[in-house]
Amino acid sequence: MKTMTVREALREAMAEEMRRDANVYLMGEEVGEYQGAYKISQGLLDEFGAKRVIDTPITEHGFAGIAVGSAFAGLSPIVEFMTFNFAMQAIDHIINSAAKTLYMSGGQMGCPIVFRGPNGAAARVGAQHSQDYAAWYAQIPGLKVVQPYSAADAKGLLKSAIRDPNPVIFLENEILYGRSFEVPALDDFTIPFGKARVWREGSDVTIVSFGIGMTYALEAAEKLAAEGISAEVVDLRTLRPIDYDTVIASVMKTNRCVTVEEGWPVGSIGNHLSATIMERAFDYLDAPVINCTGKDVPMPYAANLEKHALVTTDEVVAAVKQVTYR
Amino acid sequence: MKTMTVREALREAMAEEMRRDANVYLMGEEVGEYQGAYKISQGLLDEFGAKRVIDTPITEHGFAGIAVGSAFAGLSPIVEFMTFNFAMQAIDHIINSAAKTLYMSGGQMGCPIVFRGPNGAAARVGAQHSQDYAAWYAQIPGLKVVQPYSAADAKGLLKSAIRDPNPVIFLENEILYGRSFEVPALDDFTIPFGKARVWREGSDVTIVSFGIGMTYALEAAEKLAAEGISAEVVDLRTLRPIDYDTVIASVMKTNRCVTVEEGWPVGSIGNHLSATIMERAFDYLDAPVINCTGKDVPMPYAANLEKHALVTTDEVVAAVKQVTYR
Amino acid sequence: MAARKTPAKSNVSKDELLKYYRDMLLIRRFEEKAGQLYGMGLIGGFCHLYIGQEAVVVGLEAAAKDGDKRITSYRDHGHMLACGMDAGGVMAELTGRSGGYSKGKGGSMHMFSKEKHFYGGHGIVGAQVPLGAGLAFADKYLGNDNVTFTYFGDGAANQGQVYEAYNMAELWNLPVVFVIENNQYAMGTSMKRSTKSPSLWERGAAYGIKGEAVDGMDVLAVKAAGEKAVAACRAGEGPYILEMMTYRYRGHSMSDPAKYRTREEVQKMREEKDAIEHVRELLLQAGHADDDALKAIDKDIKAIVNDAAEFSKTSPEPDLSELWTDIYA
Amino acid sequence: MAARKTPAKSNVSKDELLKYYRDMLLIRRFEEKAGQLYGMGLIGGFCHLYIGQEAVVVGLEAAAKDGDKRITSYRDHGHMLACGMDAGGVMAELTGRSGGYSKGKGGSMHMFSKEKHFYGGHGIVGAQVPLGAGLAFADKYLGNDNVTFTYFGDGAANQGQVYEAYNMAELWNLPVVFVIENNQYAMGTSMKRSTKSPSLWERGAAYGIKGEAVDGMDVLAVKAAGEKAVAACRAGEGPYILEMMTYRYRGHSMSDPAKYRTREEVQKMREEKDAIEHVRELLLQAGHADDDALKAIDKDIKAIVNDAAEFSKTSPEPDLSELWTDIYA
Ligand SMILES: Cc1ncc(C[n+]2csc(CCOP(=O)(O)OP(=O)(O)O)c2C)c(N)n1
Ligand SMILES: Cc1ncc(C[n+]2csc(CCOP(=O)(O)OP(=O)(O)O)c2C)c(N)n1
Ligand SMILES: [Mg+2]
Ligand SMILES: [Mg+2]
Repeated sequence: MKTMTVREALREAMAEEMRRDANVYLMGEEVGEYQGAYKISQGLLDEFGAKRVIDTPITEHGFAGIAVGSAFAGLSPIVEFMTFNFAMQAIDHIINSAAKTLYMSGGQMGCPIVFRGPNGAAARVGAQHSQDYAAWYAQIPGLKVVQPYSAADAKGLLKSAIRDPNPVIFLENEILYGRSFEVPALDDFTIPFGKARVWREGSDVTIVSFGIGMTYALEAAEKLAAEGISAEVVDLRTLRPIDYDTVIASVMKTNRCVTVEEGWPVGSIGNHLSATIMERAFDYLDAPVINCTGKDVPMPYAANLEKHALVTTDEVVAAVKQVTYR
Repeated sequence: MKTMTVREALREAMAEEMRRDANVYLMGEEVGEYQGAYKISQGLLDEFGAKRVIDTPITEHGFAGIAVGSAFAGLSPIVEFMTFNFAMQAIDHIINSAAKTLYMSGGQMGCPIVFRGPNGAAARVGAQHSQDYAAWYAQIPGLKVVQPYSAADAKGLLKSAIRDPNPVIFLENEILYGRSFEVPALDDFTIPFGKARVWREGSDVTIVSFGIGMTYALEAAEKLAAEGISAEVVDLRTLRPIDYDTVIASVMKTNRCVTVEEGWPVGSIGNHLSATIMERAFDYLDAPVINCTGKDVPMPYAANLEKHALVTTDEVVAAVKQVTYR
Repeated sequence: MAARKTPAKSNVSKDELLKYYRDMLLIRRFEEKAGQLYGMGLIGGFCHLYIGQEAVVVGLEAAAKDGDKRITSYRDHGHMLACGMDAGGVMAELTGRSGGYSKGKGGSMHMFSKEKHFYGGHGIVGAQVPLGAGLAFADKYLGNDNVTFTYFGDGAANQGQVYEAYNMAELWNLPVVFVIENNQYAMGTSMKRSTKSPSLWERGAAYGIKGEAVDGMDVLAVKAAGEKAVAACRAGEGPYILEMMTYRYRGHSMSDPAKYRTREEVQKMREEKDAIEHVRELLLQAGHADDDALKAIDKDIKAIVNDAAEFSKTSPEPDLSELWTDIYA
Repeated sequence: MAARKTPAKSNVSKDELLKYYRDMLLIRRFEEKAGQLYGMGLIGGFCHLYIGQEAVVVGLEAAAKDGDKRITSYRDHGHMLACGMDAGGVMAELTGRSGGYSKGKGGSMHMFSKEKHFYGGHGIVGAQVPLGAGLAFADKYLGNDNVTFTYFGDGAANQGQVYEAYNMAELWNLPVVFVIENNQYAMGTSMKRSTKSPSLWERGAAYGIKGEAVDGMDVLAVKAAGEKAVAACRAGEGPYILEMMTYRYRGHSMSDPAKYRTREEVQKMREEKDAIEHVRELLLQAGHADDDALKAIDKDIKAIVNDAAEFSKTSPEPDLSELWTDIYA
């Protein structure tokens, strides 16, 4: 094990995969000479040269399309969006060109590509720069969707994403970039998609989250433990595929569930988990599943409002108390 | 009452509102001289002239942005997307410019605009032309989202949408355009947002749907009635706001619920209803809510596959039998 | 459209001319048959016929070498036949059968052939333009000398992503020939109602891209322009823009009554500019073929098309299990 | 950048020159103060300073009349001050307080004033270009003679939606002046690394739009060009493109160390081209003002900026209930 930040983990994952396969390249705004707007690609231009670390003009729609085309032709692009807000410019290529073509071609035309970048709120960047796209992308058959929390998962999942023969949406988070975690010091450390991770075992309630939502989930579990409530905390890690079995098994054990995410409430991942848990474990539920989400508002700039617009640890604690009838 | 098709109802709604308010105009591809790709705007160019019925080049991103800008400046545009699939080109303006600006401006800069056009599957048009965006748009605070089923609702809701001071996503359906319904023969017939309509009262189960999903819901209710199962059928009509109260009241009466939509399963409207019903009426539920949705696949072209990719009446019937334990 | 100029020194051989004739005729007869099958209800959804524009793809294929790639819009049947894809496989895709190029899952607008380097078949107007630049990006990255032909319409030419792609294609010198098939209409919108640009290829000049307008109804002119463009690309001087002045005889898709233009306009085109008729005349004038020889070709083509139609009717529908395959590789 | 040419016949009055000086100085001092408040942690998130580019907005505002509209990107403080918005209201928005133009809900990038016809403040690169064309569309629809100034950067100029907007603006003759603020960098990407186009305004020519490049460090040149563009638009001959050759002295945003250019490059600009210094010299040379008069102006401006800063610190945070307002009208 070694300690590293999520930022370093992502960089290592890209560097290792680029060393491994000459057809892997990185493309995006400021990924090269600037070393990445958030410094995720620091050093990559030096190591791999301008052929494989490619600075683009500010034309997301165009370069996403170019990258998808190159993937049809056999390359394995990693496309960095400076943030996923700007991927809306390119979303037609992500959905209609990347996700659907394998199916439309009867299996002929694969699209091995990774779209990655920070997703969701950073700090104080306002409504246009703070949207969380997890639930949107998780809806799309043909895409795989990853949203890691820890550095180890960031590394292992990004390496898997780059090797995956399908289009993968890899949702990072700016606030997490600087957080440090233990990462296995293995030569080739990958994590398969569709396997949730149980961060904390517990018996009274299951808290399911992913990405930065895990911060609230783990904090809440800690607080609850102090009050004698034992929470099991499950990190989905990938949102397509979702590891339903781990979630259901945990809920069958605890009989209660709270979901946590920063995104908006309607059509959320939490909604999907609620519906799935109800269908598959109805008789095990001692209380309704509660979805803790970001508020149903555009992200405000003011510091005090922003704090409340996001989901809070207190809300998670309150939800757990509600479902455990305390 | 008079009988008219959904197509005629939509056209009447636009014509009436354009007569009423000189600042209402219609913009889109082929809306003028061609009379609309699906003939929704038939006759409007003749009546209102080229100043108010505006043919655009095939540049959705650009003309959506222009329309939003004109709405900031006080006009009330109706933007027709030939289908909502092409609105993905323009989705940044729909979300970041239209939906968020009122909030970002502290209430100063309203955006009275309607984005309308066919949504979801038509017949045999393949994966890129068949996506259902209902759940995506319903997620966005700042938007209102309408998806009518009947001609009366199409007319009354479109008139309300045009008058609404907010951006409204108005989701039509190509298959429904030609269907006939009774429409009130009133001078000024509007329907408020956020009011579901109960199409059929029943006592054994609540079937909640909207838009073309209502076709399956009503057909299923008919079949179920023949088997002695009494289904209450609720048409949401608007997806933002959603009339939770009507749904919850019905479920509290029937104690069972099935949702029906053509869109994809993950992050669906059905998922949201399941989660909400569970939170608000947990103790009333005698069975888990089941979501009947389109399959989790891109839309295939082949006739036999397409039929199965969509939700089917049989699936709704089966789901009802499951929740009623028959 | 200006009157046709036969190239100054037409050094085209008999065999070549005969091949162009055959290839164009195959497209035309295939499309006529597709129209019939559509009328019979065997083809559903959208179906966009290429009739009238045959010289564009046939001329450009004559400038291509093995390994070159092509990508286009939904109006793609001609492109597929011209690059050697099997007529039966294409027609069976139109009817949604398992023998189709996409096993029936793509339909008229969405077919692909890795073998023939045909990359679709795309339904979103303009989307194939960056995709095509991306195919060329891959070839440059891999260090070969392949060229990608990226076809799009006059309507598509207004889409912003086209200019994003132009800018990057020139910035990175991608070996891509952007082929604007200017058939003068985008659905019901004539070019002059969609822009004040006098020409479309010239828009590329502001990005530094060379280009030219070409008589797209003259297969020899198309081939000559194609050779020039391809040579530039192979020499590392890509991209290149060719604006093919052409015309579609039929409606935009099967449901289009085409009221936005006169019958006379169409008739005049057919009579004065028809690409197949042109080559037919060249063949006859040069004594390369007589009426009998041409009739024999017609018969051949008819047989191919009939076989394709037959295959497209008898090939079974995809198995229901196909609903769930090919979502992930 | 070429050496500054003072306009051949400078018929600019003393009062005008003094106004430009004041207005530009206000922007510069305001931005310096914003930088300080950011350093003190009073401003969060992104904050993009306009220092260096002051002549662009001040010169163009001199060409505007009441009722004209303006819209720009996130680098918007200068535009707001130049069109007469209150410095305190702007600064309080930067600090996220209830006295800000958006009640603290928008922040540095998102401010608006209906009263001053300022339409934002947009965070998505390029988005304001069609929006600005839409503002002009409304004026044309309503039949008045207002003009919209639509500002965007050299980086934004590559976005496809710009060309979609150009095409429609020309097709419909919209009264919009597209102002490209070419400060030579888009974040860390110099223009020559993002395109092979030698100039940006010329891209509009292919769509039929008139335009020109302007010395954006010379407020008089800017004003003159603005008057020409505005006159064309008011005469129904819009749109018009002005490419302002300018320079930002600071980093892209507060977090940018700007390693992509040399200190010398910045220093040279400041010394040879500074827009405020230029007007200062003109004032002194013409005897319109002496050092004392200019110092008095400096003092005035400092007071305004200090008051704004004070207001931005004392104005209360928005009430928590504001979280839930302004989602719908
Ligand atoms: C983004 C998008 N907008 C609209 C459409 C609907 N549409 C399909 S084809 C077409 C016209 C395209 O015309 P052109 O590019 O000239 O090609 P042609 O059909 O003439 O070959 C339109 C508007 C679409 N498929 N995609
Ligand atoms: C669509 C989009 N892509 C990327 C960004 C991130 N970004 C913000 S400003 C900027 C550079 C813009 O440069 P330019 O247009 O030259 O304007 P300047 O900052 O120089 O005023 C970038 C890449 C964004 N906000 N929106
Ligand atoms: Mg065309
Ligand atoms: Mg710039």
